[in-house]
Amino acid sequence: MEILLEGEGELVGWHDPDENRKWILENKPRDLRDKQMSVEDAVSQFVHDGDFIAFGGFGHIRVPMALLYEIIRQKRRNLIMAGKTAVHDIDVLIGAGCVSKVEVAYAFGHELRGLSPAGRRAVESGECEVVAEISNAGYQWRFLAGMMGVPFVVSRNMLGTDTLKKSACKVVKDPWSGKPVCLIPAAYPDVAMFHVPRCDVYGNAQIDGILVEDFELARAARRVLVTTEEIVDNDVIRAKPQNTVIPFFLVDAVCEVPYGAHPTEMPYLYFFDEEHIGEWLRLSRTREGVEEYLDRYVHGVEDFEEYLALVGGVAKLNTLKRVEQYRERVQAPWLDED
Amino acid sequence: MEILLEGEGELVGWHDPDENRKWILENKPRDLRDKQMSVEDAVSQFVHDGDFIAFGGFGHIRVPMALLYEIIRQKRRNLIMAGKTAVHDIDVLIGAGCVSKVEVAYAFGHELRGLSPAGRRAVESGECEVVAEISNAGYQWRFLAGMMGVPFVVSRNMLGTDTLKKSACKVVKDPWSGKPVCLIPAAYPDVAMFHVPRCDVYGNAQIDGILVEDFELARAARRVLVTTEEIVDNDVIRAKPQNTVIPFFLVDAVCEVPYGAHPTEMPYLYFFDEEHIGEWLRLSRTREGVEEYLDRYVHGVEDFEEYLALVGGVAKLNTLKRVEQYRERVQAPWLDED
Amino acid sequence: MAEQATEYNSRELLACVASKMLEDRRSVFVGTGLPMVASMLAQKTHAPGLLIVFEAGGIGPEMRVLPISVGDSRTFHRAVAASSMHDSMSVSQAGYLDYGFLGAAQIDVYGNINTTVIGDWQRPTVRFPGSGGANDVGSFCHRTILIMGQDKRRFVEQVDFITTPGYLDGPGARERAGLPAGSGPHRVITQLGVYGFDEETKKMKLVALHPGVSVEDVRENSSFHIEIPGEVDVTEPPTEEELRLLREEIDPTGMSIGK
Amino acid sequence: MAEQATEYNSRELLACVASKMLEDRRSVFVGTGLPMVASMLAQKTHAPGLLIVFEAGGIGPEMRVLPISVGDSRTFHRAVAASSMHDSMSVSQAGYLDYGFLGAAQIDVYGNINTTVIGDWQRPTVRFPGSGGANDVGSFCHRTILIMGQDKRRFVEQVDFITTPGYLDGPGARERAGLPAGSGPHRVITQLGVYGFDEETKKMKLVALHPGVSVEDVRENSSFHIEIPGEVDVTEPPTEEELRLLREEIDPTGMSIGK
Repeated sequence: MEILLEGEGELVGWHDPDENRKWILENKPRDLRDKQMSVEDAVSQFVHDGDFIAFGGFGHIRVPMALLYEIIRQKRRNLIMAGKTAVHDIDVLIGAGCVSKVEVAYAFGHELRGLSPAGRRAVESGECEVVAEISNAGYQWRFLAGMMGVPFVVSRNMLGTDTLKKSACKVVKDPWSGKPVCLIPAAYPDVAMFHVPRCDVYGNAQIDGILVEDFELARAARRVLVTTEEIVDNDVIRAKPQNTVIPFFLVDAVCEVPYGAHPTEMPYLYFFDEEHIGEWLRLSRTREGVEEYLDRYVHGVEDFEEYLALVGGVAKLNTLKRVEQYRERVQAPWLDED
Repeated sequence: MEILLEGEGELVGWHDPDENRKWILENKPRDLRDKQMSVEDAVSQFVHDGDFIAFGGFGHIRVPMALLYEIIRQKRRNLIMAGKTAVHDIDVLIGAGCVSKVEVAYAFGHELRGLSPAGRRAVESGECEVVAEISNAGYQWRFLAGMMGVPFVVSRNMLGTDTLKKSACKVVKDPWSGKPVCLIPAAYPDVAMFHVPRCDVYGNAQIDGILVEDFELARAARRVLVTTEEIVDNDVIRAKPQNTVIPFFLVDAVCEVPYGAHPTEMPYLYFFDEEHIGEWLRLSRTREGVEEYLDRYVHGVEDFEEYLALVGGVAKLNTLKRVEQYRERVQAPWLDED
Repeated sequence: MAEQATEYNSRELLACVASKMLEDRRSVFVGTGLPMVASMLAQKTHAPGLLIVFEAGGIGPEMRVLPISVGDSRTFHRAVAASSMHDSMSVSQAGYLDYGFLGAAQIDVYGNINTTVIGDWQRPTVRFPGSGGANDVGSFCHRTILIMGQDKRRFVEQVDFITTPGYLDGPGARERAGLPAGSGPHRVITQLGVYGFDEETKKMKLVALHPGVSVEDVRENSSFHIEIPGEVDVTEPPTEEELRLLREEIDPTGMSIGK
Repeated sequence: MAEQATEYNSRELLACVASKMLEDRRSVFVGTGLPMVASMLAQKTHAPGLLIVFEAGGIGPEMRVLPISVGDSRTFHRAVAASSMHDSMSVSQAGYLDYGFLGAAQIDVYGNINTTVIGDWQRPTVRFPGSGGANDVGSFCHRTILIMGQDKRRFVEQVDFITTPGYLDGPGARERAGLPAGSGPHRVITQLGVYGFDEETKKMKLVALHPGVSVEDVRENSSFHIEIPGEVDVTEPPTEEELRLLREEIDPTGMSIGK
């Protein structure tokens, strides 16, 4: 199995499997213990400057925004971000100057809403560096390899492209078929953060709807921080063990944060807050605008509840619930800018 | 990545990924169509002499016995069986002379109940050949590679053992860590068979409780036959899409067979029929006993309902339900043979 | 034949043209925007048996409204399965997905597309989102369909970055690279017309022009030579019924087809 | 100290001895039979914080009765997660599982075990079930504990087939083969006593004898030399409370500990 090609991209978040096993043996408790803490404590204890971080969910869905705002508040710097369909999350973090490197599957865009002024400005000016490219499946499978504790997984994508040349992947000849295959290296984020609908005090977390990459990501990450719409009794979890996506022994912190995904969508519970996302997209066109946004919504508030009041409080949250449940039509500024 | 070692085991059920993609393109319909048929038709249409077959479930749990008995009734021969914790299933099939080759992760034993007289007799006499060894995780990951449509997955088990020497795996140096890793080749069973609690007419199948290897196996297999406790309306499936383990486009046949896993366990619904398993273990000590068993329970009955009447009918089935639900203590002959 | 509409915008036309390319009883890997609209339109017209799969895990949904994101809850509304990206990407790599849609900032004569950067990768003039699921769709799906705007800056001699593989540098190149055999770009749809790829050369060729578009328009809006066959079809304009479905049922807010 | 029982059978003793090896706040990969009994006993006595994981997908159950199979519904009764083999095996390969239990038909001085065949592999004298999850447990868990009967045919110079890796041919051999660093056999429990492995030589050595067993018994029941240290402990016999738990709460039918 000779190596046919080696990507030039930086290999971020890879560990020798034995080194990672040793880390897990020494750092991850196996017993049921109460892991409830404040968002402040979760970030100060587990997120450090220079960490390789990843957020659960997808783009604008199920993003743990309360943790993200706290990272900005605590002025973390030089974070390496997993651009695994990172959209609103990475855009705000880059705007706040927390991120210096990104491995990109998808970033700097807001899907239908257009491109990300803040993220693109940082990358095009060199303030934030793209250190490697990969595809969505490629990133997903980096986490699969991490979850499995193996150095890499095999795939048939990226072959023949610049995406592979700028990735950390390698190409070898499959010893069975004799055909070239792509080897995707494992990824072990230092910290992965999730927002879920329900979780117990020990960290047994359940997710409703599609899992996106969360099953594998939670198992690959060294530290797992969970914010939850509500903390439920352990009996609630044990009554439906099949719905548990993240078992407690993977989890380091549990924070109860109702509406913790705002302005992103929480399936079945509340829709995107397009007005708020729109405000960010508008303000982030200029550096001053980014400052204005952060002063108002991050630095200017005491806690997440004050933030929720500021973005429209109960009335807004009820509206988002009705929209999510098809009882009201979505209002979005970008829909009127045609 | 030089090859350090090549297992001598026979490579069963592997296909070039492109060959398998072509087969899937030409043979698997993508649309919702009614796939209900009789167990007889399912077996006669999709199970052929010499096929490489695998059963869902685990050992004595969720085994599609109605399909298995029909395979015996239709006298399939020279089947290659996936010994993926194959217990009661493989023992009866070997006893009936349907199986000529086995790749073994676990076979020829009934866990606590002891070893399998029929299976061992066949292997020790050479009537049935073990063509390769592997471990449970190894087999599981053969299906993972098949599901992913890649030639192999990487693992860190089996290294340094005769299990690997007699497997179809290879050992190479991981280009990142420089350490030896095991390459486990993909497995694409010709037919995989499952028994599930609920499935619609199109083949959208849901499973309650642990999935064991079924998620990956159903995606790796070329043909998927599903028997179900009950056929439910498509709306029932769509109401809880997160519970769907096997989506319709993977499925070729849907057969409604209440109690179709008897005498194995159907989680939440009915327990092992230890009396029946015990009768098999006792009779299968001799070739004559095997014939007696098959004549009585397979060839001697018109259909599965007649079989259920023969094994104890409604009274027995109600008892198994009460035992499964902890309302009655298990009765097992092998518990008294101490 | 159905009554043809006279008033429709370019995106409505593209959606209808793309929709017609989706055969019934096939599967499609759907991305944000027009691909969703085209796929939903196909289901409501000639392809009720079309299986829609989203990369984030939504499989076979009965969509009530147009999703904004390929991962939002609309993508698994009354789905047959709400699964994961690992599942969606695996079944597509294994060969279960027939069609895949892509967009592009740049494309070359072999259908290689760029959605990563304009200029130097290290210090780009313009940074685009990157592959996302595009490279996966372009690698795994049996037939990929591109929808993009066409002009000399987009139809280029050489793309600044090959994000997603077309036919790379010609016949057999995909297979030599190890990509799934027989896959690759099937059609390219722009505001001017529809393009395919020559069986032999794997180079882009004109298949059909939209109503009122000339061969000269096509030539003037491409930096590479596009083969023009002797016979060129004209695409069917949207019917009144298609427009009604688009405007009233599928995208009433106009988030994809505009207003 | 707790009152010691005078009447107990060999399997009850083995279960109690094995149970004491499981530290609290650790995780264990559990197989059928005595390992289940030992793990449940540990949870009910000194190790309430012991995490039990089953290969078929049962994670952290609160078992109401002793399972018959590692895959039956008892293994995920009130579990924190009812998952899959891919999940259980992956987290163990990744290093989340501390202890693993194994049985064996043959074992050698380095703790290599055979559960596959006696005689030639092609035409065996006796065919056993094979690896099952044993090779996985022996490869992935940080510390493996073997429970088996001991005699000269079982404690052999060379096993007929290395199903599951012990220390292979000595110090460093596991790591050279690519197996996870620092893993391997921790203890071997037989009807005669408890064995460990020498730090330097990785060869089996006596750690403790069961009450009433002599060093000669150990020697007479092994085909290879077992190092006997100057000081040898005597295992603690089961207490009345342990026996009550075993007989009344954990295994009232006696399916594992007998009657």
